[in-house]
This record gives sequence, structure tokens and C-alpha cells, in this order.
Amino acid sequence: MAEALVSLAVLLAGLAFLLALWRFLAGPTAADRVVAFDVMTVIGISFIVILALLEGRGIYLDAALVYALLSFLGVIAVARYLERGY
Amino acid sequence: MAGLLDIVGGLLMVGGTAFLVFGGLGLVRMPDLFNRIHAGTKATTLGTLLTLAGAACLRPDWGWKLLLIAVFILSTNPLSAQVLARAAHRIGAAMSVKTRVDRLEEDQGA
Amino acid sequence: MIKRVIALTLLAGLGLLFLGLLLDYRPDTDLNLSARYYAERTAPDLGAANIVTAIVVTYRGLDTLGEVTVLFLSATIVGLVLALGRRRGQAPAGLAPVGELLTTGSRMLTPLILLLGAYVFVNGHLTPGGGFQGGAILASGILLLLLADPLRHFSHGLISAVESLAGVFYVAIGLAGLVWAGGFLDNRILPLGDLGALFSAGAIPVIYSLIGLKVGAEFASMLASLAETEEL
Amino acid sequence: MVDISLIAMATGFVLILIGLYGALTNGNLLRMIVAFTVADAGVNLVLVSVGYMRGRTAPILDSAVPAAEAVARIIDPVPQALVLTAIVIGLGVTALMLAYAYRLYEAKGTLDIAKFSELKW
Amino acid sequence: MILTAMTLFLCAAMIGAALFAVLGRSLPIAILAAGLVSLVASILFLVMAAPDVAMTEAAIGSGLTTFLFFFVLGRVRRGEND
Amino acid sequence: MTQARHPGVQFATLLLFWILLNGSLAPDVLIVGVIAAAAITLLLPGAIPFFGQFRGNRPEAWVAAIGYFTYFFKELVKSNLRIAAVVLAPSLPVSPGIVKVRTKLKTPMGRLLLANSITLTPGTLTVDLDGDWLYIHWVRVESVDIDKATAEIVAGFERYLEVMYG
Repeated sequence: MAEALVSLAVLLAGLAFLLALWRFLAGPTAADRVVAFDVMTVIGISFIVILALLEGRGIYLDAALVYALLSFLGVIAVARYLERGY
Repeated sequence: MAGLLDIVGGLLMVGGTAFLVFGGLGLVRMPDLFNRIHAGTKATTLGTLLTLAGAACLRPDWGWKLLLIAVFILSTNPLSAQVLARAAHRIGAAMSVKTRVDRLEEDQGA
Repeated sequence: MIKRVIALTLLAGLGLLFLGLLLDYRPDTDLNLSARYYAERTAPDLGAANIVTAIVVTYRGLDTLGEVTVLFLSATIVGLVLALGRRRGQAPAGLAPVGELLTTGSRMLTPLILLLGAYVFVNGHLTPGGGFQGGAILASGILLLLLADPLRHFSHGLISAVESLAGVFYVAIGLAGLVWAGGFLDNRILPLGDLGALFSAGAIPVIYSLIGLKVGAEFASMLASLAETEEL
Repeated sequence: MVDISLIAMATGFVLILIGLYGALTNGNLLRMIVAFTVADAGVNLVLVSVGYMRGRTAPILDSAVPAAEAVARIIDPVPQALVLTAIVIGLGVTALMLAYAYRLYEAKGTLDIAKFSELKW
Repeated sequence: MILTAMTLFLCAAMIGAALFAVLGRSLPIAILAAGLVSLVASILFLVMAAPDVAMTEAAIGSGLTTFLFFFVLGRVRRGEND
Repeated sequence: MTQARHPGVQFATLLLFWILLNGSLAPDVLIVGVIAAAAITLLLPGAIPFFGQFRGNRPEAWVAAIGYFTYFFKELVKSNLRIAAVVLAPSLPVSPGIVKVRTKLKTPMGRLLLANSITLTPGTLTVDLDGDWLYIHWVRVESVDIDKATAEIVAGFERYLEVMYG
């Protein structure tokens, strides 16, 4: 039962990733793409957690930890570029 | 009783990823950048939190690390959204025609 | 146009080569000899739970020393190249000010990022990660400081002191392995301890922490020399 | 069912080709560096996929994979150790290339390699 | 089974992002697409049971690479405005 | 803006996070954690600890903290349901705008938490924070009047945060 639900979760996360990817490819401005990029990183964290569950290895969570703490740096770097911060 | 916890965990994960889908849908359907940031930030934050909670139900021994991931997401996600929204406003990102009022623009123009 | 045709021809050849490789490739079903050796001997010989770390730090420790040196050289060259074109006395005009929230957020999150980096390289022998990842995370913490304050001045003295001290101790531990254990960078100069404890695997955590500090300092010096291409 | 490592290897090869195509045909230095990073990711992907074996898990011993079962349960750790450092070195190389590109831009006022005329004859 | 499906999906997304990075018209968008390639690559490394490599890619691709590119791009843009 | 330093709180916070990261209380973990936390505390004197400026010495602050988290998670769920409703509606019922509201909070941490909470609650997104003024992007603008909008958006969180951080 739980297995089937987790598989369904993978499919839903993949669908969300696909929607965000569509926004990334469609644009229209760079800022829209940055939003889509941010969303995809967070979906990536979910992917990593689900993978850890599927494989049964808790050590995979460390990668999710790194993304959770560092993914906003990329967004801030782009945002500061857009507003001419450096 | 472990079976019940498993099912609750699975349901939480499905619910969380469903919110992720709503976020993605919002990203696609919303009319302008700021509304997209809304959909993206809120939906992914809660979606990921629910996914983490589901994982914690399925594997209670991972609880502390999942809690840390949740704390980090809660503190970084809104921050990046805010910085991006500020930058977008400063460069004059196009706003939807439905926009009724823009007090920040008025104050900066003054 | 002619350039594009030549490029496409080259790539077509390369693609055929790749296709041949791909079609001939049969995934292994069992570990090959060296991998089997590492899988069997790492835990009893070196006491490290993460076999990748054991390979990077001990079995192929000399290569890692070389890689750290390559990084050091590239950081130095970045600094030199950028120092040549440094423009003095020009205040960058029209820089967007940093919002208060980003400033507060960076003051809150930088210590956490540095702590995560320390966790990653101290636990290199138990969990995924190690000196290279931890060093990159440390440098990301420095990057957050830089993003929150683009005109911040970093202490080059501190960065290069950390860098060279870590390097000196790294080589010293390697030489100690030559004297008191089986060879250069042998980790058995310290007791192996229990598999899975933080203080285990001999000198591996120490070496990887030093690598982490060194890599972090190298990336930080790259960032600092980029940020200081314009001096006020 | 196609093996995961074959899919990933094919993707890696395609990425190398895409990256090389971009690096060869673009005139802008920064674009060439972007294409280079794409090719870099492709190479890393190919190397990791060589080490993967179906049904096995990561070469890290813990309660899920005790040391006694390691030989039967883990995948080849050597390619991972190689790629690990390759990624970090890749960032160093990227930073170096960007520093050179920036210096070239400051010296010549352009990033277009077609305008760097000293090297032509 | 679910892993294979995930791999196929991620590989397709990765090739799309790579094409976008190389052929896209605007440079900032190309850099963002390269960041996307790095994100997907990191998840793929994890699928292929290489958490160490995935973590390296996460630590480096999430902030440092993007920042380096955009920093140089910002300086070039400032030079063109002068 | 108070610039009070809290090295003790910073050290304790980092040590707490270290223990959570390692998930163990073994003596060797604690020794390394103390070294790492002390080094980071010394290295970054300007940092604000995660729980810094929290008035932990007053009991009512703890009560307010519990109230804050309950309210926050309730609002987070509500905001997501609202987003889902908006996204699924074919007509996409939005009438966005940026309104200006006032905050009474003075400490940086309190203001950061307020802005982050507002970003995660129904239909609001902090765009800028300037002195006492917050600029909020609102998906469905209900009122452009400063006082009314303040009561609508800020008051719920400020009630708790004022006690917690001042």
C-alpha cells in the first residue's frame, strides 16, 4: 500500500517538474525562468527524499540537506545580477 | 500499528506532491511574474514539508535530519522569493493588466 | 558557415565512436578485481565506512594531493590575472542597494552554512561528502557574505594563512604516515577505532578536514579576487 | 527493460556532443565556457554510469549495508572517486577560464573571438 | 521499474536543458539552463547510487558556478554601459 | 536597529544544530561540535544567531512562540488551499496589486521572520522592506488603505512576534 502511494508521489513530483520545466522553456523573461528554476530545485529535494525512501538509505538525505541550504544562493545571485547589484 | 503509520506517511507524500503539482500549475497559469512567485514559493514550501513529514512517518529513525531539511527550507525559500520579487520590481517587470494598485512604484516615483 | 560544417563533421565522427562504445558496452554484473579488493579490505584495514573516501584519501592519496595542488595553482592564477586589470579609485556607480532582509538573512544563515560545511568534511569517512564538498560549502558561505555586501573586503591574510597551514599539516601527516605506518598518507598513524564512530578510521577525518579547509580557502580566495577587481 | 546505466551513458554522450558543438560554433567566449560546463557534466555522467550495477547500492557501509555483505551489495567505488575530484577541478578550471575571459574583455572591449585579430595570419 | 522511468524522464529533461543552454539566444538564460543541467545531473547521480558525487554537484552547481558566470556577465554589461 | 551581540546564544544554537545534524550525543561528536561552533562564533562576530534576540528569559515569549507556530502552520495550509483553488478555477480569479503596510517591530530577526511569514501566508508576498514600511504584493487586493491592510496582513503575526522579539 505504502509502496503504491510512494510510486504515485514520484509520478506527481515528475508532473510538477514537467510543468515547471515548461515555464522555464517558455519564459518569457529571465526572472520567470529563475522562478521556475527555484521551483525545480525544491522539487529536486522531494525527489531526493523519495529516492532515499525507495533505496532505504538514510545517507542520501545529506544531498537534500545541501540543496535545502544552498539552493537559494543561485536565485539570489541571479536576482542581484538582474537588479545590477554587482 | 506500523501499517497505519505507513499509510499515513504515503498519503502525506501524495498530498505533498499534489501541492507541488498545484505549484507547477500555478507557475504555468498565473498571468505575471509576481503571481508566479506566489504560486511557486507557497506551494513548493508546503509540498516539500508534507513530503518530508510523510518520509518521517515511513522512516521515523530519519526524523531529525528531515526536521533539519524542513527548517532550512522554511528559512531559505521565502528569502529567495523576496529577493527575487524585489529585484523584479526594481527592473520594472511587467505586471498583469489586472493589477489594481502599486504603492511601491508610487513611493519610488515620488 | 564552413566552420559549422567542419564542426558538424567532427562531431558526427565522434558520435559514431560513442555509438560504437555504447553498443559494445555490457554492464558488469559483479565487481572487478580492484573494486572487490576495496570493498573487502577497506573496513578491516582502514576502518572507514565510506569506501569512496577511503579511496580518495588513502588508496589514491597522492592523486588527491596533486588535485589540491591544481586547485591551489588555479586559484593563484585567477588572483594574478585579475590583479593585472584592477581598476583603482572608481566607485561603481548605480549599484542597487542590498535589501535589509537579505542582510539579516545572510547574518542568520552564514553560520549555518559554515556549520554544514564543517559537518560534511568532518564526517567524510561515515556519510557521503568530505573535504571537497565541505570546502565548496564553506566557500558558498563566503559567497553569501559577498552577495549580501558586494563591497565587503575579505582578509587575504586570513584566507592564505588557513590555506597554507592546512597544506603544511596535510603534507606533515603524509610524511608521518611514511615514518610511523606503511607509507605516504597512510592513515594508520592514529588508532582505527570502531567502524561508524566519529573518531575512527585513523587519520582520515583529520586529513579530510584539512583538505576541506584548504579547498574552502582556495575557492574563497578566487571569490575574493573576483570581488576585488575594483578597489575603492 | 533497458538498463539505467545505458540510458545515462547515452545521455552523457549526447551531452558531450551538444557541449562540443556549442563550444566549436559559438563566437562568444562566455557562451563557449557555458557549453564547456555542459560537456563537463556529460563526461561525469558517463564515468559514473560505468560504475553502476543494477540492484546494488552506494559504497558506504552503515546499518543498511554491513561490512560482511559489502562485496555482494555495493557498486564500483573507483569511478565515483574519480568524478568527485573531477567536478571540483572543473569548477577551478571554469573559474580560471572566466578570469581569462574577463581580462580579455577588459583588454579588448569585446568577448567575440572573431574580433581578436592578433592570432590570425 | 520506477527508477527506470525516473531516469528516462530526467535524461530527457537534461538533454532539453542542454540544448537550451547551447542554442538559446540570450546568455543569462543559457547560464540558467546550464545550472538546470547540473541540478538534473545531481539527481541522476543519486539514482545511480553515487551520493558522494551527487553532493559534490549539489554543493558546486547550486551557488558557486552560477555566481561566477553572472558576476563576469554583470561586469561585462557594466562595461558596455559606460 | 540594535546591534547587540550574542556570542553565547550563537554558540548554543550552532551546537544544537550540530547535534541535530549528527543525530547523536556521543562524546567525540560533542568535542568536535564545540570546536566547530566556537570557531564559527569567533570568525563571524556580526552574525545573528538563529534564535538570537528571542526573549527567552520571559515566559510569555515561549507561550507566544507556540501560538506563533500554530498560527503559522494554519495559515500556510490555508494559503496553499487558496492557491490550489485559484489555480484550478478556469477564470483565474486574481486582482493583484502592491499595497503598503506598517510594522512596529524593531529587531532585525523579528522583521525577517515577519517578512518570511507574510510571504508564506494566503495571497501575500513581501516585495520590499523599508524602515517601518512593508510593501506587499497581494493576489486579491481587498483594501488599499494602509491601516486596513495592516490589520488584514500584518496584525496576526505581529501580535506574537512583538512579544517574542519586541
